[in-house]
Amino acid sequence: MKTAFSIRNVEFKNRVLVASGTFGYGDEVKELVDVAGLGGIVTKSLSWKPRDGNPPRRIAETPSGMLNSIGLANVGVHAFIEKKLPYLRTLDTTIVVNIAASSFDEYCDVLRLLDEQEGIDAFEINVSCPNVKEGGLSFGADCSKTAEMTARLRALTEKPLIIKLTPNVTHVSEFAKAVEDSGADAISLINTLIGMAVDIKTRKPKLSTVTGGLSGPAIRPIALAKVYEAAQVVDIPVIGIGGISSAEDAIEFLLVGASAVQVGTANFIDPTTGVQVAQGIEAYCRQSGLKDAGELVGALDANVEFSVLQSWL
Amino acid sequence: MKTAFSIRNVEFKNRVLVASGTFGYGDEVKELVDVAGLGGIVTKSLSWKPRDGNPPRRIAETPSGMLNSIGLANVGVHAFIEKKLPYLRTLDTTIVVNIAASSFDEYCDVLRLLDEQEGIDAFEINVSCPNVKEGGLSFGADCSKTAEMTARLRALTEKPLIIKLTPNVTHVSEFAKAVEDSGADAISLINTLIGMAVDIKTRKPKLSTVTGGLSGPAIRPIALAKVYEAAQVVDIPVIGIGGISSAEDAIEFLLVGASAVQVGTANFIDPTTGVQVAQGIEAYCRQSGLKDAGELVGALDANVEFSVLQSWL
Amino acid sequence: MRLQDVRIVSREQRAEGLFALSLDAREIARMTRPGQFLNIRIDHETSPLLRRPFSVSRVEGDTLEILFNVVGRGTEILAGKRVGDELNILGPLGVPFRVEGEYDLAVIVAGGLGVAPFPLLTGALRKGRKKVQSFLGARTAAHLTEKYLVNVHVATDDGSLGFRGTVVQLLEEFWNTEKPAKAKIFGCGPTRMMKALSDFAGSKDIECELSLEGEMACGIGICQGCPVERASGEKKYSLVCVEGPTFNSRDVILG
Amino acid sequence: MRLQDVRIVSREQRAEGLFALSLDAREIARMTRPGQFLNIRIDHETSPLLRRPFSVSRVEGDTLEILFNVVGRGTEILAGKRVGDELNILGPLGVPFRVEGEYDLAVIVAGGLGVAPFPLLTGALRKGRKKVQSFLGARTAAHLTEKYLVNVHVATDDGSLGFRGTVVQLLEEFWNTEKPAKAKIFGCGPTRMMKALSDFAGSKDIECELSLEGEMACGIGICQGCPVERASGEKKYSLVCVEGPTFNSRDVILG
Ligand SMILES: Cc1cc2nc3c(=O)[nH]c(=O)nc-3n(C[C@H](O)[C@H](O)[C@H](O)COP(=O)(O)OP(=O)(O)OC[C@H]3O[C@@H](n4cnc5c(N)ncnc54)[C@H](O)[C@@H]3O)c2cc1C
Ligand SMILES: Cc1cc2nc3c(=O)[nH]c(=O)nc-3n(C[C@H](O)[C@H](O)[C@H](O)COP(=O)(O)OP(=O)(O)OC[C@H]3O[C@@H](n4cnc5c(N)ncnc54)[C@H](O)[C@@H]3O)c2cc1C
Ligand SMILES: Cc1cc2nc3c(=O)[nH]c(=O)nc-3n(C[C@H](O)[C@H](O)[C@H](O)COP(=O)(O)O)c2cc1C
Ligand SMILES: Cc1cc2nc3c(=O)[nH]c(=O)nc-3n(C[C@H](O)[C@H](O)[C@H](O)COP(=O)(O)O)c2cc1C
Ligand code: FES
Ligand code: FES
Repeated sequence: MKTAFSIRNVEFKNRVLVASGTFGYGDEVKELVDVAGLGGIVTKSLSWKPRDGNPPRRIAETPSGMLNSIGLANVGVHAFIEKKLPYLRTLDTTIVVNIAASSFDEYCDVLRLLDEQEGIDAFEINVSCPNVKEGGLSFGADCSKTAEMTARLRALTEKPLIIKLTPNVTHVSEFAKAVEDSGADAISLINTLIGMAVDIKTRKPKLSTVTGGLSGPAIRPIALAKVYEAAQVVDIPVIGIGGISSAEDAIEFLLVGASAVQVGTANFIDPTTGVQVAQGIEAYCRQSGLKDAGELVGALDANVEFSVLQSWL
Repeated sequence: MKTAFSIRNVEFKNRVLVASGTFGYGDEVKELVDVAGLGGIVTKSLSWKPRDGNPPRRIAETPSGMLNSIGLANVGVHAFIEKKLPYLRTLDTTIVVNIAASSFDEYCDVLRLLDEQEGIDAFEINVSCPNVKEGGLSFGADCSKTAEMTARLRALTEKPLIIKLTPNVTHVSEFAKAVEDSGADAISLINTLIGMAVDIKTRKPKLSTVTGGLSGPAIRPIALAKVYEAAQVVDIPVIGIGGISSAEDAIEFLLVGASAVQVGTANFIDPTTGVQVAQGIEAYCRQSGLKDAGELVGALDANVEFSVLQSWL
Repeated sequence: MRLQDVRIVSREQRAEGLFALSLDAREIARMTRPGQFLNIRIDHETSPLLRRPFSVSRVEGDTLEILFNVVGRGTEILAGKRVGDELNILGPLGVPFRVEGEYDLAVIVAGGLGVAPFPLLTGALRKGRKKVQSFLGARTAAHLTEKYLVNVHVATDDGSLGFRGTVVQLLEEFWNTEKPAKAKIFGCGPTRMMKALSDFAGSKDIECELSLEGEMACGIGICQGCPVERASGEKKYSLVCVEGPTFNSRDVILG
Repeated sequence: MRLQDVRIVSREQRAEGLFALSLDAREIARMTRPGQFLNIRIDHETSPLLRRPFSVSRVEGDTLEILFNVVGRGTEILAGKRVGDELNILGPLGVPFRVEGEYDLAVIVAGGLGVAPFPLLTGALRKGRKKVQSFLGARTAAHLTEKYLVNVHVATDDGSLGFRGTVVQLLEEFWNTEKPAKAKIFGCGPTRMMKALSDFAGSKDIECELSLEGEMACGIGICQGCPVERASGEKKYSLVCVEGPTFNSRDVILG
């Protein structure tokens, strides 16, 4: 049974990765998880300089979900290369480094520096973080800027370039198409949805940043619809993310057109979730008599006319 | 302790209404609920002709939420006036009739006919249903169309006009401002979020329409952020909707700037939820020594600079 | 129709993955008629969010009994409840079976958990002086419960008990040999079986009432979530929760 | 660090809304040091979604004991668990208290549920031949448990038992009368109290270790969700779950 798949020239041993910001840099969980069972690890977003992140409180639980406002706390690209990459190199899985910056130039500088390093297989670009130059509005909500950045980064690397899209836009398919046309090798979605929670005792927002990013099982139906919408319009691989905590969840994403998935928040409840999901998909394929998990990709039995445009109330 | 509030010239006895499509036309639950405890009832969306609605399967449960694809099944405006309105007139609460049509003209025709009727206190306009003329894309995702429709409907009635906004857009605040400028007396949000679920046994979408509308506690953090965003930019009352099932939930919405709330999905679990929420808000106000529940509206203790534009990952 | 917290007074496993719970629910017990159901809140978490509908299987004085299969998370949690635990229930809901009528023989046909409503119906039929014959279908003998039923004929998919095949095939054999007159069929079970039963009744022009299952959110007609296609009339759909769950097989089109 | 399903072997209510659960958790029990915690999966629903962190209160052979207060939904569900139920736990987590050191007297200061980690610490201190004095603060006598602690001095907000006032005020009195030398403070409790304690220790230049609480998602350093501000160094925050929960009071700034 074939579980592997490729993006550009890089092979992933199976279709389950762990999502950026939910698995650290891999070393934190070495006692608990055999990462050889993962298709890949996506690192926490890296910026040029280290980032302290936002003040507490950074997380709040919500019904079947959680809000976070980490503020892209990360060690910075130099410390990453020095302290984290050596360990990641030793791991028997594909390493995807996620980049998040606050200006075009910073994105380019970080990618250029990382592209020279040994042991990085692919890049994922987090476009849903604030563009300081643009007054804090994220690139991710501006289609032409996202496309422009994709083109600039494309020119800088031969490695697979995955653009991670924000769901906080009206038509994610426009963004998907735009980054495909600008040379991205794959897209991944969804990043977190803007959300908020209030402590009615103190009348203060629970998060220090007022709003935060919603993740977890609660958002899975939204993520699935966004992935389905994006997969309709692009030919490059789509990586589905959002509330996945079981093989069944992951298979839903494959069926609507995702070539692979990432497991995020579920790692906080059980860091071995990704490995279990990969095993579960394999078992499902065997039971269904498939030769290649790829046969599931886009195998949804639905008539598409009768789709996203439909009224649902 | 004052619980009442007004929109335009109409008073609601408290700040808790039941949401469109989640309380029928009021008669279905008469054995269970004393609606005199509600600030108001919003009817199921009405169209000119009766609508059969979508084929089964119309609902699917998701983590802390549900997807629906009812297809605006409704008796049509004429049967409503004949069979449903007489009962609604007898109720000791404010009656808001919700309208959903598939063209500008149909919206106007339905409102014109209803405006002549006895016993209707206000209108809520559901703009998130497909505009057949525009190829099924909902008005709700087009800011100028939403504004144009608001202006046309405004010209037809002296009654409070509430525009119900869809959350499936990048910046809901643009829509809020636009409808305020076009003469709306209030806005309500959020309607359901586009979502999807797949049955991996049959490989078919769970809903007959592929995608549907997500509601329930799962979406509350998203709804709260959207209401907060909208309330920052308009002076007209904002009615908060989304995953409310307790007084605590409702108070979060009031604190971020909602003048009132609507309870939706929670009615399916317990149709008395709205009444309980209203009582709970009153109790909270008494404990906090407030003279008027209105003191809670927008009383969030947050520094707004540090807000929606912030990075949250 | 009442909404109330009730206590579990007994719990029993009747067959493989099949449990019976008795609930002390005075008012609701008094109001319940055969074929009606309860919408049960599994617990107070937001997940599982919605109530779960279950037919009332028996009424004994103030207690109601439900009979259910573990098919997913909700029924799994329900099966884990213990005597003394409380449940919030809404009921009785839906249109009961029509027991009165010009027939002498009531033929009960149940597939799998479709057996649930029939103990209560059997009692009512016998009060109504009807003869009763019961046909039960199940995957294997282990999945079967005949408790509180009379004149039971069994069909199992694997032949581990009684007739090997579907319960509708067994019913046809019975009909061809016994040629019953003035009979009425009461059926409940998986949709595929309901369809076969309805076709059989139609071909033989036998009066037939079906109790339908399907996803529900509210159970009381306010969500429009439970349509079944109608055979006639200007309305295209009926709502299973308030216009059913019992329907004359002639009035509905099963997908 | 292990992730395992363990069985509840005993359950006891120790005070108002305060419960103790013992878990049969061989490997984890062996590895646990005073001040470390477990991250416990309350149940297998998606809501409550996240694990809940609890200090290990005692270790008896293969069993671990946790002591907790019902403050919300998760602890409410946990309090409803029964002997024989299983829990999935992750642990031991965090940096233990530093028991070794140049002090003779260990002064334990606990506010409310801050008492949880100290039975285990007390045992270790006495093995280490340290004298121990324990100061407990609670809202009322009903909220208090002294079990497994030694030389206990009590303060209650309402004066229903012992000193009327905060436990830190009581500690100051003790210090002014006893003037202990070569002492080290171990504190755990609400943030406000930790701040007062840290100020007291600073003013008297007493070595002081605090065990901090705060929301956590993962408990193992992968979510960055549990920052506490550092007093010095180029890094602005430390992570409570992996760099704590025990900190030298000089190293952190409490909000
Ligand atoms: C009027 C009515 C009466 C019913 N009476 C009984 C009864 O007496 N005993 C009994 O065991 N069951 C009965 N059912 C079915 C029962 O409601 C479902 O088995 C239950 O809701 C499943 O919940 P779950 O969380 O365990 O499964 P879920 O996790 O919700 O679903 C698991 C599987 O069960 C299927 N399922 C879910 N809901 C239903 C449903 N309403 N009907 C059929 N399949 C469903 C799902 O499609 C899925 O394949 C009745 C249903 C209705 C509508
Ligand atoms: C390292 C560590 C060790 C802990 N040890 C213990 C212990 O031994 N005994 C014990 O009773 N509690 C302990 N706590 C606190 C315990 O984790 C919380 O009380 C628990 O998570 C609350 O869960 P809940 O679902 O009942 O409350 P929630 O519904 O999650 O919250 C209810 C209230 O409790 C507050 N709260 C939630 N989580 C925490 C938290 N982590 N710390 C403080 N307040 C919180 C919330 O702000 C809210 O006001 C510890 C916390 C940490 C971080
Ligand atoms: C605590 C936390 C931190 C995250 N940090 C990042 C990050 O640094 N970069 C990024 O691209 N996405 C980040 N994400 C988003 C996740 O990678 C993922 O896209 C999102 O959480 C949805 O998936 P999930 O529901 O499985 O968690 C973070 C999510 C969480 C919950
Ligand atoms: C089954 C169902 C039917 C609905 N029908 C309508 C409708 O006819 N018109 C409308 O404006 N909103 C409709 N809604 C949306 C609700 O009014 C509400 O905006 C949304 O569900 C979010 O609130 P909630 O999370 O409290 O349910 C419907 C929602 C549900 C779940
Ligand atoms: S289940 Fe809601 S209308 Fe039938
Ligand atoms: S709780 Fe996740 S890093 Fe500390």
